[in-house]
Amino acid sequence: MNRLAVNLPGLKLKNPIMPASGCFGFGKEFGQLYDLSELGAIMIKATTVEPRFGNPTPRVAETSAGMLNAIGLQNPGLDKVLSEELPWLEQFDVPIIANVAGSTEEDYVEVARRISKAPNVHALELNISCPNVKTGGIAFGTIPEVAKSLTAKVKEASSVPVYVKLSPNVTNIVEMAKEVEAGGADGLTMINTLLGMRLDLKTGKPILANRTGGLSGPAIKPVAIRMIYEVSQAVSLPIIGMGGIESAEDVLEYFFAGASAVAVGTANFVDPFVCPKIIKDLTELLDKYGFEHISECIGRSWK
Amino acid sequence: MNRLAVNLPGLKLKNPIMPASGCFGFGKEFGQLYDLSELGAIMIKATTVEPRFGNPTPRVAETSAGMLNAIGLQNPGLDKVLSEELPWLEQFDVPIIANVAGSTEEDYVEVARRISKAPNVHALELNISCPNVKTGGIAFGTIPEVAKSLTAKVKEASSVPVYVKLSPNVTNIVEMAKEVEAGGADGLTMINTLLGMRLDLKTGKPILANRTGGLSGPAIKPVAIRMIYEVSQAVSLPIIGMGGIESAEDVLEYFFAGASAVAVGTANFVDPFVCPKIIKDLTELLDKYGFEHISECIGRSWK
Amino acid sequence: MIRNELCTVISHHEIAENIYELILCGELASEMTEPGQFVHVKVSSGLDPLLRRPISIANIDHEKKEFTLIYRAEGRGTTILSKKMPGDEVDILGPLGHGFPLEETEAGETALLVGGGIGVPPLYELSKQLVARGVRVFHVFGFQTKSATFYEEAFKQLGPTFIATVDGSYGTCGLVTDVLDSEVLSFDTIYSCGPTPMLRAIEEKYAADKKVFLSLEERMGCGIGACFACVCHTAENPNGFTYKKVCTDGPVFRAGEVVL
Amino acid sequence: MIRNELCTVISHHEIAENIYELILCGELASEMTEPGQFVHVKVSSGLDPLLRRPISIANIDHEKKEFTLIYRAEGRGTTILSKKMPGDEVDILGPLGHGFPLEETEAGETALLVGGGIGVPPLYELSKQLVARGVRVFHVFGFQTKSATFYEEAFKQLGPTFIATVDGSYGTCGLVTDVLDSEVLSFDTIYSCGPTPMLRAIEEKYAADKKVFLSLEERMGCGIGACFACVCHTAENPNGFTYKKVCTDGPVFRAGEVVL
Ligand SMILES: Cc1cc2nc3c(=O)[nH]c(=O)nc-3n(C[C@H](O)[C@H](O)[C@H](O)COP(=O)(O)OP(=O)(O)OC[C@H]3O[C@@H](n4cnc5c(N)ncnc54)[C@H](O)[C@@H]3O)c2cc1C
Ligand SMILES: Cc1cc2nc3c(=O)[nH]c(=O)nc-3n(C[C@H](O)[C@H](O)[C@H](O)COP(=O)(O)OP(=O)(O)OC[C@H]3O[C@@H](n4cnc5c(N)ncnc54)[C@H](O)[C@@H]3O)c2cc1C
Ligand SMILES: Cc1cc2nc3c(=O)[nH]c(=O)nc-3n(C[C@H](O)[C@H](O)[C@H](O)COP(=O)(O)O)c2cc1C
Ligand SMILES: Cc1cc2nc3c(=O)[nH]c(=O)nc-3n(C[C@H](O)[C@H](O)[C@H](O)COP(=O)(O)O)c2cc1C
Ligand code: FES
Ligand code: FES
Repeated sequence: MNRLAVNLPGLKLKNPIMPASGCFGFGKEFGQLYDLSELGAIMIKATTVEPRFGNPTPRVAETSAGMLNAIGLQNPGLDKVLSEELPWLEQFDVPIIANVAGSTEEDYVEVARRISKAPNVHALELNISCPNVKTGGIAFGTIPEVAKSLTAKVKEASSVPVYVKLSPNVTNIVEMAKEVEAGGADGLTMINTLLGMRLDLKTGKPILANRTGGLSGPAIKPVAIRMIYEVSQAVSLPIIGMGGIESAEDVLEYFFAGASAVAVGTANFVDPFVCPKIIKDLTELLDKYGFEHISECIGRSWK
Repeated sequence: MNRLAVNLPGLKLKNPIMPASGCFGFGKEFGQLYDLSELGAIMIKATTVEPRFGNPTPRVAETSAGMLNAIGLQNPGLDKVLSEELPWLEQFDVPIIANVAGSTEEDYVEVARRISKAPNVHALELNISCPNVKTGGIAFGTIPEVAKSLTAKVKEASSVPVYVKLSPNVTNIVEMAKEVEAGGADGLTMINTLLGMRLDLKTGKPILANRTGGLSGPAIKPVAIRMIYEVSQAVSLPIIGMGGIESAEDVLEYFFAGASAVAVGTANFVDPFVCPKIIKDLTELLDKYGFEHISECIGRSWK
Repeated sequence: MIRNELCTVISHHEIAENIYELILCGELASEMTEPGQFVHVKVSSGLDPLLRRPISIANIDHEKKEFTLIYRAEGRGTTILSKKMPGDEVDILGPLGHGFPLEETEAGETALLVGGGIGVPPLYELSKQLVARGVRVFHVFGFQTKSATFYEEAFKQLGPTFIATVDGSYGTCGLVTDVLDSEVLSFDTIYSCGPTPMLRAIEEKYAADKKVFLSLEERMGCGIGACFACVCHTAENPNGFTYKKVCTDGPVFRAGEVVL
Repeated sequence: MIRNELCTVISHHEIAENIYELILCGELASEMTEPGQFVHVKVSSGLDPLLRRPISIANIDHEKKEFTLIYRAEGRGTTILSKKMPGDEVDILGPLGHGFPLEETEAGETALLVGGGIGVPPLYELSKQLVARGVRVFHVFGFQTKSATFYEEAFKQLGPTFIATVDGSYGTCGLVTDVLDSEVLSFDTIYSCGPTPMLRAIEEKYAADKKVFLSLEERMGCGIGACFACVCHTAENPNGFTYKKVCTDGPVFRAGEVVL
C-alpha cells in the first residue's frame, strides 16, 4: 500500500506534495536537480493567452520569515506553453495542474479551454487571486459573485476538473469558498499571497518596482491554517493547502487543518531539494504519530 | 529642539514611541524595569464595562517570526481601571491612550464616556478589531457602516480625541478608514492582529484553547506597511502604526509608509527594554539618514 | 530585581536522553533568591524562534555567580539552545516569579519533594536549601523510562530518593503516586513540580492535611506579568474573573489557591 | 552541476572596512569552472533571514577543493555571515550562472578588467585564468574610499592595476571612467563587474568597437532560473516580452545583449 497516495478530482497522486505555481517555473530548472517523477504533481506557472513580461525589477523583497514578490504573471503565453513547456514535461510520470490567469473572463476561458486538452494537464488551478497585476486578478478574487461567475464559465470550458485558488485578502474567506463551490468548482487551492510592502530605508521608497507584492513563506502559515480550518468545515470540496510549508511537519499541520494535499512555494528557493525531502520525511512522520495512511490526517483538528 | 516630538490630536508626545495595547498591561510590570516617563505615550490594555476573565489557556502560541494570542480582553473592568490603574499611572509624565472595547455600542459608549474623563487619558483607542472575542469586536471592525456609526457614537461620548483601531482582516482597508473618518474619528491606529491558527502535532487540535488567535510580530509588518501606505494617502487622519516593530529602523519604515507615531507590541515580550532602546536609537538614525526631525519622515514613500 | 543579561556558558552536557544541564555565569545570579524561580531564555539572537523559553533554575552558586538550567531539548527552541558551547552567550531575563516557600518547613521537620520528568530540576536547589536549614528531605521522582532519569546521585546526597518509571525500566514501575501509595513516608510539607495530572493527584491526596506547594506550567508570552497569557482561575472563584498569573504570582502556589 | 552542500569555513578575515574574505572548502568547488559564476549562500540554518544571498566566486583552488567569497557585510544576512568562524559550516548552493567567456580573448591579446566596489571580487579568478592562458591584463578598479580597497597587491601580481576612489583618498580621484579617460590603455576585450551606472558608462564608451562583457546584479529569489525575479529585457526587444534571467543566462552578458 502506498501510504501517501491521495485521490482528488482529476488527480491520482502518488503523494500529496507538489510545487506551488510560480515557484517552480515549468519544471526545467528543478528537472536538472532531481527526477520530477518523484513529485505528486506540478503546479506550473500562471499561463495567460498572450505572452507577458510582467513587472519591472526589483520583483522580490525579503521580509521576516517571508518574502514579497511582484513577478506580474510573466509567462511565454498559451501557445508556447502548449507547444514547448507541457510536451517537455510529458517525459515525467507526474500530473500537471495548469495555473490559469487572465485580465478578462474571455482570457480565462480561452486558456482553460485549450490548456485543459493537453494530455498531461489533469486539472486546472484558477488563479483569481494574483495580487500583482493591475487589471483582473484581484477583483475576481475578492468579490464572491464575480468569482462564482468566472468559476462557472471556466468550468464549462475546461475538459478537466477545476480548482479555484483563493486569495487571503478578504474579510470572509468562507463566503468566497461557498460561492466558488456554488459556481461548480471541483476543489480549492489556498492560500495565495497576502498583499504586503517593504520600504527601502535609504530612498524611503518601496523596494519593489511594483510597490506592493504578495507575501509568502512561513510568516503566512498561521493565516493559511486558520482559513483552511474554517473553509474545510464549510464546503465539501477538497483543498490543496499552501503557505509557508517547508517540512513534513508543516504538511501534517495542513492536513490536520483540513487539506487533502499541499503545495510548496517559497521553500523551493531556500532549498531546491525541499520537495523530495518532504516526501521522504513524510512516511517516517506517519509512523511517529501513528497513522497508517496520510488520508487519516485530513481535518483531524475539527473531526 | 526635540527632534522626536510629535503633536497629534490630544497628544503632545515627547517621542512617537508607545507600547501597544495589551502588550504592556497597565504599565506596572514595566514600571519596575524603567521609568515610564521615557515613553511617548502608553496604550493601556483594553477596558470593558465589566471585569472579564478572558479565554481559557493556552492563550499564546508561537509562529514563524510571530505569535498568536487569544487573551480575550481580560481586564479588571472600568471601575477598577478608573480607581486603581489610571491613578497609579499619574505619577509618570506620560499621556495615556485608553483602549476601549465592548460587546455592544452601549458598552463602548459607556467606557468611552467615563474613561475619557480621567485626567491622564489624553485619547481613546477604539478597539473595533479584536479578533478574540465571540460577540462584537469583529463585526464592528469589518463592516464599514457599523464602524462608522460606532465611531460617531463614541466620538460624541468622549471628552478626548478618538483614534479608531483598524483590523487588517478586511478586503478593503481604505474603505474602512474612509468610513471611520466620515464617522468623525480624530485618528487611526493600525493594524490589529491578523486572524490565524496553529495546530498541535501530537493532538491534531488547535494549540490555543480559543482555537484561533491574533497574529502579531515581525511576520505581519509587510501587511501593516502596505495598509498604512494605502490608507495614509486616502484619508487625512494621522495614523499610529504598529505590527512587528522591534527597532528604530522599523519605526522609520512606518513613518515613510505614512505613520505619525508608532506602537510596539510583541517586541516587549522578547525584550522588555525595547521601547527605551528604540527611543535612544531613533535620534542616531535620523542623523544617519540625514533628517532634522522625525516628522520629515512621514509619508516619504509616496510624497 | 529582574535583569536582562547575556550570560556565558560555563558548561553544557547531555545528562540523560535529550536532557541537558546548562551552567551559566552572569551578574543576575546574585538576584536569585528563592528556589523555584525561573528565567526566560532567548535561545538565538535573531527572530527564529521569536519568543523566550521559561526554564526553572536548578542550582545557584552565588559565589561563582553561576546558575544551572536543566531542560529537555524537544521543540525548536530548546533544540537550538542545546547547541550552545562553553564560551557562547545566552540572553537571559530573570530571575522571574515566586518560588517555593522555604519557611513553611521548620528546621527538624520533614519535607517531601515530588517531581515528574522535567519538573524535577527546580527541586534540586530547593532540596539543597531545605537541607541547609536543617530540614529532612525525601525525594520521589517519576520519569518515563530509565534513560530519562538524571541527578539521582546528587539528590541521594541530600536525602532518600525514590524513583518510578512509567515503563518499569528503573525503580518502581508506574507513577510517583504508586511510590507514595506503597512507601510509608511521614512528612510535614510537600513541594512538587511536574505535569498537571500529577499535581492534581497530589493536591487531592494531601491538601486536606498537609502543607502542599505546587509549581505550575503555562504557555507564556512576556514572563513578567504584562500580557495575561498565563493566568489561572483562583480556587475561591473558579468561574469568575479573579485570577493569578503563573509567571509573577507563581509559578509556585499553595494547593487550593488556584484551579489546576 | 548545481549542488547544495554544507561547506566548511577554512578562513575568514576582514580585509577592508566591512569587506570580508571567506574561504570555504567543499566538493562543489570541483564544479566551479567559469570565472564570474556565483554561489547562493544561506547565512543561517533557521528562518532568519529566509532567503539565500548571491555572492560571486572570487577564487577557486581545485586542488584543495577551496573557493573564496569576498563580500561586504551590510544588511542583515551578510552581517550574520560575517560572524562565521573557521570550522563552522555554511550552506552553499552552486555554482550558479554563466561567467565571463575566457575564450573571447586569445593568448597574446590584452584584456581590460574594470571593477567597482564589491564587483571587483569575481575579476580576481578571471584575471588569474586569463593570465594562465597567456592573456595580458590591465585592472581598473573604483572604490568609495581608501579603507574600502582590497586585493590590490594580488591583482598587481597579475597585471598593472589602477585604482580610483570617489573621495580621492587613494589613487585617482573619481570614478573608473576617470581613469579610463586619462590613461592610454590599448586592449581587445573588456570584462566588467560593478554598479549598473558604471556598466552603462562602459557599454556606451566601448561597446561599438570592443568586445565587452558585463556582469549584472539583480535581486534574486531562487538563483536557479525558476522564479523570474531577476529578468531583464533583451536589447533587441526592449519593451517586449523576451527576456534574459540574470541568474541563469547571466550574470555575465555581452554588451548589447540586454537592457541595463
Ligand atoms: C515556569 C516554567 C518553568 C519551566 N522549567 C522547565 C525546566 O526547568 N526544564 C524544562 O525542560 N522545561 C521547563 N519548562 C517547560 C519549557 O518552558 C518548555 O519545554 C519549552 O518552552 C518548550 O520550548 P521548545 O522550544 O522545546 O518547544 P516549541 O514547541 O518550539 O515551543 C513553542 C512555544 O510553546 C511554548 N511551550 C511549549 N511547551 C511548553 C511548556 N511545557 N510550558 C510552557 N511553554 C511551552 C514555548 O515556550 C514556545 O513559546 C518550564 C515551563 C514553565 C512555564
Ligand atoms: C550575481 C551576484 C553576485 C554578487 N556578488 C557579490 C560579491 O561577490 N560580493 C558582495 O559583497 N556582494 C555581491 N552581490 C551583492 C549581494 O548579493 C548583496 O550585497 C547581498 O545579497 C545583500 O544581502 P544583505 O544580507 O547584506 O542585505 P539585506 O538588506 O538583508 O538583503 C535583503 C534582500 O535583498 C537582497 N539584496 C540586497 N542587496 C542586493 C544586491 N545588491 N544585489 C542582489 N540582491 C540584493 C538580498 O539578497 C536579500 O534577499 C552579488 C549579487 C549578485 C546578484
Ligand atoms: C515568486 C512567486 C511567484 C508566484 N507566482 C504565482 C503564479 O504565477 N500563480 C499563482 O497562482 N500563484 C503564484 N504564487 C503564489 C504561490 O503559488 C503560493 O500560493 C504562495 O507563495 C504561498 O505559498 P508559499 O508560502 O509556500 O510560497 C507565487 C509565489 C511566489 C513566491
Ligand atoms: C498578547 C497581546 C494582547 C493584545 N491585546 C490587545 C488589546 O487588548 N487591545 C488591542 O486593541 N490590541 C491588542 N493587541 C494587539 C496589539 O496592540 C497590536 O495591535 C498588535 O499586536 C500588532 O503589533 P505587534 O506586532 O507589535 O505586537 C494585543 C496583542 C498581543 C500580542
Ligand atoms: S506570561 Fe505574560 S502575564 Fe504571564
Ligand atoms: S532568481 Fe529566480 S529566476 Fe533568477
